[in-house]
Amino acid sequence: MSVHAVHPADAAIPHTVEPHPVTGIPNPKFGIWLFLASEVMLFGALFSSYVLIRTQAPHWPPEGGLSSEILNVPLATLNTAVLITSSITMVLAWASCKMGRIDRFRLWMGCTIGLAFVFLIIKYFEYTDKFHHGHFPAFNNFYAVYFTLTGLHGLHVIGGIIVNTFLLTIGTRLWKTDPEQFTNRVENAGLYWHFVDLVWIFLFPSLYLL
Amino acid sequence: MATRLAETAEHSSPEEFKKHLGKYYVVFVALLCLTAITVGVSYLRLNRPLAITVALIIATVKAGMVAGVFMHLISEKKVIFAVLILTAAFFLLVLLLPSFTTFESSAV
Amino acid sequence: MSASTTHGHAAAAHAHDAGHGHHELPFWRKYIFSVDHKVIGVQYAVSALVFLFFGFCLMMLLRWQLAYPGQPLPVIGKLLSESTMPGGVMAPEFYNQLGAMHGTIMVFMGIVPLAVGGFGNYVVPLQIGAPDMAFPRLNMASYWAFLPGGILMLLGFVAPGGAAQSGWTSYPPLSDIATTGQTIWLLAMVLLITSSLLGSINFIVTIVQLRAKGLTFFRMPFFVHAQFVTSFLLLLAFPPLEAASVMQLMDRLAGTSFFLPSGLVISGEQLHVAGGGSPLLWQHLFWFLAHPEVYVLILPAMGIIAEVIANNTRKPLWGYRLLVYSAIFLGFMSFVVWAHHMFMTGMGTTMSTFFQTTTMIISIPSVVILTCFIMSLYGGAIRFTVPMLFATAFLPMFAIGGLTGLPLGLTASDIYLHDTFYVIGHFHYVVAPGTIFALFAGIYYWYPKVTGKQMNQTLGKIHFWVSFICINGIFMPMFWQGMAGLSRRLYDPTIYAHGRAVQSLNVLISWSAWGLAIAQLPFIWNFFSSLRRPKAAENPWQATTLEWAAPSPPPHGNFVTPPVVYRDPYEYSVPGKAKDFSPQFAAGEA
Amino acid sequence: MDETKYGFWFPPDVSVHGRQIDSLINIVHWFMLLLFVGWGAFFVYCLIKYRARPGHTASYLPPKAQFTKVIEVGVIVIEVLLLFGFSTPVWFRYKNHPPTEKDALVVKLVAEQFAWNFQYAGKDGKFGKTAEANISADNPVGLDAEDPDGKDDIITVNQFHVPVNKPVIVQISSKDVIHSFNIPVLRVKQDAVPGARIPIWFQATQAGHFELGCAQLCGLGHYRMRADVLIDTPEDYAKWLAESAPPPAEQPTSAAPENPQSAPQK
Repeated sequence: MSVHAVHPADAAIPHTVEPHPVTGIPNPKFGIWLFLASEVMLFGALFSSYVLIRTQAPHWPPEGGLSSEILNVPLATLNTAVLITSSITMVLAWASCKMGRIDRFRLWMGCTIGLAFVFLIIKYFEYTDKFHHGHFPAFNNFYAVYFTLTGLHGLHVIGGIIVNTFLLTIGTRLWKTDPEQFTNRVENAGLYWHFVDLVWIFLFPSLYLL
Repeated sequence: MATRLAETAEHSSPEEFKKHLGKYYVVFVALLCLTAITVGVSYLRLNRPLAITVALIIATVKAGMVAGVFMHLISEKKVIFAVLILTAAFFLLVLLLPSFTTFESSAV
Repeated sequence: MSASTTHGHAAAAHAHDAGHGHHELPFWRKYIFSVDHKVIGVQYAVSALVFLFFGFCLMMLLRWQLAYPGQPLPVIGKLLSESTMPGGVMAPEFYNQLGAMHGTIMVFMGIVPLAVGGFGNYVVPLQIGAPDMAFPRLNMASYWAFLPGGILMLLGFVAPGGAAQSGWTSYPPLSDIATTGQTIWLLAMVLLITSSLLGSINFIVTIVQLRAKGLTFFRMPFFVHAQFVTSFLLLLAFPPLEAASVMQLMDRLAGTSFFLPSGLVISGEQLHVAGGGSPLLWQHLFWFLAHPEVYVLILPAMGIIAEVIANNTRKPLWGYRLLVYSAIFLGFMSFVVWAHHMFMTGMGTTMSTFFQTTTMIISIPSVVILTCFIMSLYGGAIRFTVPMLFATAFLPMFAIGGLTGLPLGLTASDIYLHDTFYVIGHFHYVVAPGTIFALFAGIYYWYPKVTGKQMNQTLGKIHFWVSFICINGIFMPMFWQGMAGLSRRLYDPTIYAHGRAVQSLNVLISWSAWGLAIAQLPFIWNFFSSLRRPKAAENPWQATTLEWAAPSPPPHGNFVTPPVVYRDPYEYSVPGKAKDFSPQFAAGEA
Repeated sequence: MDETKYGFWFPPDVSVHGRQIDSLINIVHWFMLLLFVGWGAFFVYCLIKYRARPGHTASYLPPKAQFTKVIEVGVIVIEVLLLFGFSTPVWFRYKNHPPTEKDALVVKLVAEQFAWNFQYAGKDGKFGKTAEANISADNPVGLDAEDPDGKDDIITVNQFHVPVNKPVIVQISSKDVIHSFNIPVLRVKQDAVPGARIPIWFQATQAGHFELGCAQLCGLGHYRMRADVLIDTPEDYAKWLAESAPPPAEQPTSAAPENPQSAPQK
């Protein structure tokens, strides 16, 4: 009977792995969904500020023209595709765990992290291109909103990379002792990652296309 | 040990589970197509309110697919839905009420 | 292969001191970086009490300037630096720093960590029969995000230009152009918000998932219901302020102008920013948090009051379900009333009517909760123990706080009363004789559970009576100052005729405030000296809720055998029973 | 300034709409007193009658209390009455039916860190254009020198002359941070939000010398942001208008009375 290789305090906490008889979910999944709820409110407030500043501005973007002319839409479309692909590889990583194939898990999780880096690199090019033209966040409120929203989203992508890398490297030790808990952790990391993709799905049209 | 693991989920065995992978690929392709569509629509230069509604509908459909299939919200338990509905209500409050109040302000 | 049933595992954890089956934790893991909800609860409570006392001292300084404007402060005036108290006389910007930091420290670093972090962390797992919080390490992370946030906030005072000085509400553009202390305020706020966010996730999962066998939703003590609703407020209301803080940080550091409209002229020169922002945007996002925040301050206090009243009237609470539904309704309504703080910002008629209506609606659950508490006294056998003294005083004081909210919630009367000392009296009556008295009741009530020792009751009674008199001496005159039209946050109120007319009240208020400080000395002495008193009884108050099933102080893993719940939380004076209380955890016949 | 009229309760009320606000505040306070005394009496009664004493035990069953529902409904009814009977009508009439610009005196106000700058249209009844660009120490509202309408505009700092018994519209704005235009005796308060010009109106009923203060924290000089409100009889007002009108054409800059405030620090 292998005792959990987790922190002694965790061992005594019921429903860390097996679902709660009434709610039907283990603690961590409930916790991650609550965290995503607070993230929804965080991005909700940012979108609310975007809506308020934009409706108050005499014309948007302040310097005239269209946001799709100022921002590089093809590059952003590619970025959206990259993020969507990283979502599917994340699901496949979770599915590999479900099927007990730790090697396939490493492959798909590696792809997810790689695609996340590609996303950040594309963002880097977009940002530096704007900085060359002197369009810093202080230039006008269009860039302020653009940099703040995509910047905070980028930070969330970096957070996701850190968690996924942990799961890919040190985290897999848990696979040997308690594969079910490891699969749950991959699923929860996946929920967070899909949420980050979901935020970008709304961010992309509202900033670039409208 | 791996086989028993698969049973805990609603799918019966790895082969059974593999059949369910198909839906993820379908959603993946659908998301890419919808992205292409929403970009395409933006080139039509529709008038402001129409462009917003179309883009929002497409984004909501995409988000619904990601949440429903990738995040398994379709088969999720009641307690998660309760939290999400509560959050959605307050999300709309924080999204719209500040703008309504400022819009109606009596500033000249 | 799946892990053995963890309940059985917890049962193995019966050794009193050593953890179950694993090595003894080193000192720093047991007391500093501990994952035990009880140690974290005590850490939160002690640091919150220290911050509360510091915030209190800021106010005592501030009261000197209001009572004797422009006169040098005898002793302390010389100790402080020339920039803050030139020649012992307080500088206006230091006065603003004291006001802003008093508000921020008392709300975000004093009461929330004490009520939610301290009491919630310690008592909730015990009251639902759980071995610990659902995520022990997340619990530790939330404390260690709180403490640095608190210390960073205090470091604001040594920043060039002093601490934040744009009020605890930090309205831009004033906060956007303030000195570096404001940036430190924002960074500290982000840390404090993250701490509360992590804490709220932990509470909700613990309360939903880790309840003991037999503990259904409507058998939970009202304290747990109050913490449950409070956690949802923390979870969903805090992030918008975090977003607003990020935007204000961008405004201050990256030169953006989210909250800066175009064409600002600051002390003579054009402000070179892009402009186009809206100062009201910050007010919306701030008050979207701040109103649920004030319900975060009062709900745990109501929870403590419910526990103490039920225990000391030896009678089940009147309308327990009414209380639970009112708390949930209060939590929901607290999200739709925030703009009654902004009636005077040029709001139109439709939105002001909407927010007036929601403000009137939200007063109903508070009235219901207060009625339930008062009805619980009817037919009881009230023991005036020290916790009960504080709880009894809470009821009329909270009533005054609630009632004085009415004229402020109606736009027409708010025209006159907005931003006057009437507002200061209103919210302090809810927070000071309200929440802080409830927290005192909680400290006296659960001190035997936390330390195994009973506090000295006579010192407690002295502490209560002197505090009760002084606290009313502070806040009651403020209503008259408000009716006279005296605005808040004035460095020297005697500049205005209506200020001079009520200046005598300022002297009375200040002396009451310093009296209140002296009244806390017996409490502080009592708090520490009682640690050396003899061991108290296992269940000194003969209470029925689950936390008294565990030994005092409970070991790691809390319960010797996982408790089972047989009945409702407040089964006192059940006819035909030997004792006048039947604990939830006692089997049938007790 | 007649100091005797200021006491612990309301300061004197010298505006037309002030009476409604005072009556609403008084009614709400009577309602609060009624509730508090009722509750308090029952509360004290319970404390005494049901205190623990030998031979007295608590009763397990909750009392059948219908009257709490009655009180509850009573509180709701009175609150609805207060809201839709008093508060919203006053607020709607105040906000939706301001006096027309024809028969009211319109004054533009630009609040700044620690002074109030009033701009009167002068004889031609037309305001000169103002722009932030040309704001300077002796031109606090940034009056455009070339604009002919602005030649006769009167700019006063911390001096607010108002004719009695005549509606006055004040268009409030701010050039730096949020201030709040607050005249307790006229029962008027309105935040001065930079980037917006918010109109409020009042009609004074009694001549006299009163005070205007800032009600929103606006920096280190917030407490001394005081202005004199001089409600003049029609003759005095006409005399003041004549005296302070800038001399005709050849004087380009407006001869505003010397700005008593030293250059306001940030």
